[in-house]
Amino acid sequence: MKVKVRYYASFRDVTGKQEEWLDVPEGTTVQGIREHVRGLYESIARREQVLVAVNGAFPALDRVIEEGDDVAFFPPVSGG
Amino acid sequence: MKVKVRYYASFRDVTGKQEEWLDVPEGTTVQGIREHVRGLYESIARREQVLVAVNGAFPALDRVIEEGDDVAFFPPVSGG
Amino acid sequence: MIKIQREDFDVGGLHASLKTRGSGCVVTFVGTVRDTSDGRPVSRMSIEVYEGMARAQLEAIAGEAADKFGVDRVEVVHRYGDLEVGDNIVFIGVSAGHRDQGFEACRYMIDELKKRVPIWKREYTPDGVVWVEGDRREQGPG
Amino acid sequence: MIKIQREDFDVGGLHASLKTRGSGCVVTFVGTVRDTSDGRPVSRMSIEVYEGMARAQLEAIAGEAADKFGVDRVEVVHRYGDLEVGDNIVFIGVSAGHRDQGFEACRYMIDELKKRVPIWKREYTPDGVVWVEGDRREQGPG
Repeated sequence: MKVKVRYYASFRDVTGKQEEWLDVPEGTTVQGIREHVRGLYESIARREQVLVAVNGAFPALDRVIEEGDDVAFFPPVSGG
Repeated sequence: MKVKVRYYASFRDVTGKQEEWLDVPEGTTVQGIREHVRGLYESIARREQVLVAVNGAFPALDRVIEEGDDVAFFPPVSGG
Repeated sequence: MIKIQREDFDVGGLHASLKTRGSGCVVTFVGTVRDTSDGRPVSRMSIEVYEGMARAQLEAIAGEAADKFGVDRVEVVHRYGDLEVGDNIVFIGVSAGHRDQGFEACRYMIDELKKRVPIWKREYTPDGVVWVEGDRREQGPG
Repeated sequence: MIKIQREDFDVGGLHASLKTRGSGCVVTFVGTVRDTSDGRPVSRMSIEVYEGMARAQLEAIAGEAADKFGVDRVEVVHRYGDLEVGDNIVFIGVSAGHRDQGFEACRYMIDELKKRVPIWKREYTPDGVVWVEGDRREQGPG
């Protein structure tokens, strides 16, 4: 299954990408796709906090990713 | 000793006066002048809280009133 | 700056004057005339102030806020006279490095103002004109 | 209303739009660009936002503040793009019947914003350009 993921802030810098398509098995969870991305980028793997949003919300880590989901990876936020 | 006292808010209404001169003995304290005023006005005597300011501050009750002091009587404040 | 005045104040202008290059935030409290008070309708209000003492107390409170919370600037304006529903009554504004300081200082100032600054509200209600005293209402002579 | 925009905002206008006849107070927090950050000088800042999600999160936070504290109105504006020292970053404003509600709701909203709204600052310092991430600073590529 192909899933489009986007990277924000320093994660865009360290991946060198704004977005990319990942090929993951059906049934992959949020936790699973995070491990997948940690496996691709050493500088993300090193981070204590890697936030994953799905469709604009922070999902449970055992939520299953569906085809068409909008997945985003980013570091802790610093607005305000 | 003559001391000028002023009344604010509802105390001006119940005394019918903005200010008046009181004749009190030398050595009268803040507590003493408050008792004096309570003796003059029954509606002030009935009040739980009668605030007394001297020269723009809230003095200790045992502070001695001096000639020329600016003494004010008023109910609890309600600004803001 | 401490001001006690009859005229309305300009929130945007006060806000701008609070900022410094070292401040990370500006926190403000504005009190306004509500159309009810303790469940009774209020049509308008008048405010009396013992001006000299009010100014001295507000200056003391501003100094305490600066000492306790390390704020950068403080602006206080309190109005007196006749006010309508929706009108501004008081502006309390502080600038500070961080939001903890800003919120705590602003809250401290309005809390102290309500305890010890000699200002009194009189509300016009269907039952007559009512002095507001501390947290209680006392029926006035009309 | 929730706004995410490049342009500055008008504090006085936002303030006026928060008022209702039933409100007794308006409490606002404005975050501004400081000239230092963790003791390092900052010359300017740029702000990145994941806009769709930021809007959804801010709307959720505004709804939570209304539910928890019973506020009358809420206004939030967050800027993005390039900002100079002293510029406004964010406006959080609430109107409420009483000051407890007003202060608590305003504080809740800025605290939640800083935890969960996907917005990031990048500070320009003598050591280079630094991403601000949560409470920590991470050295960026330049």
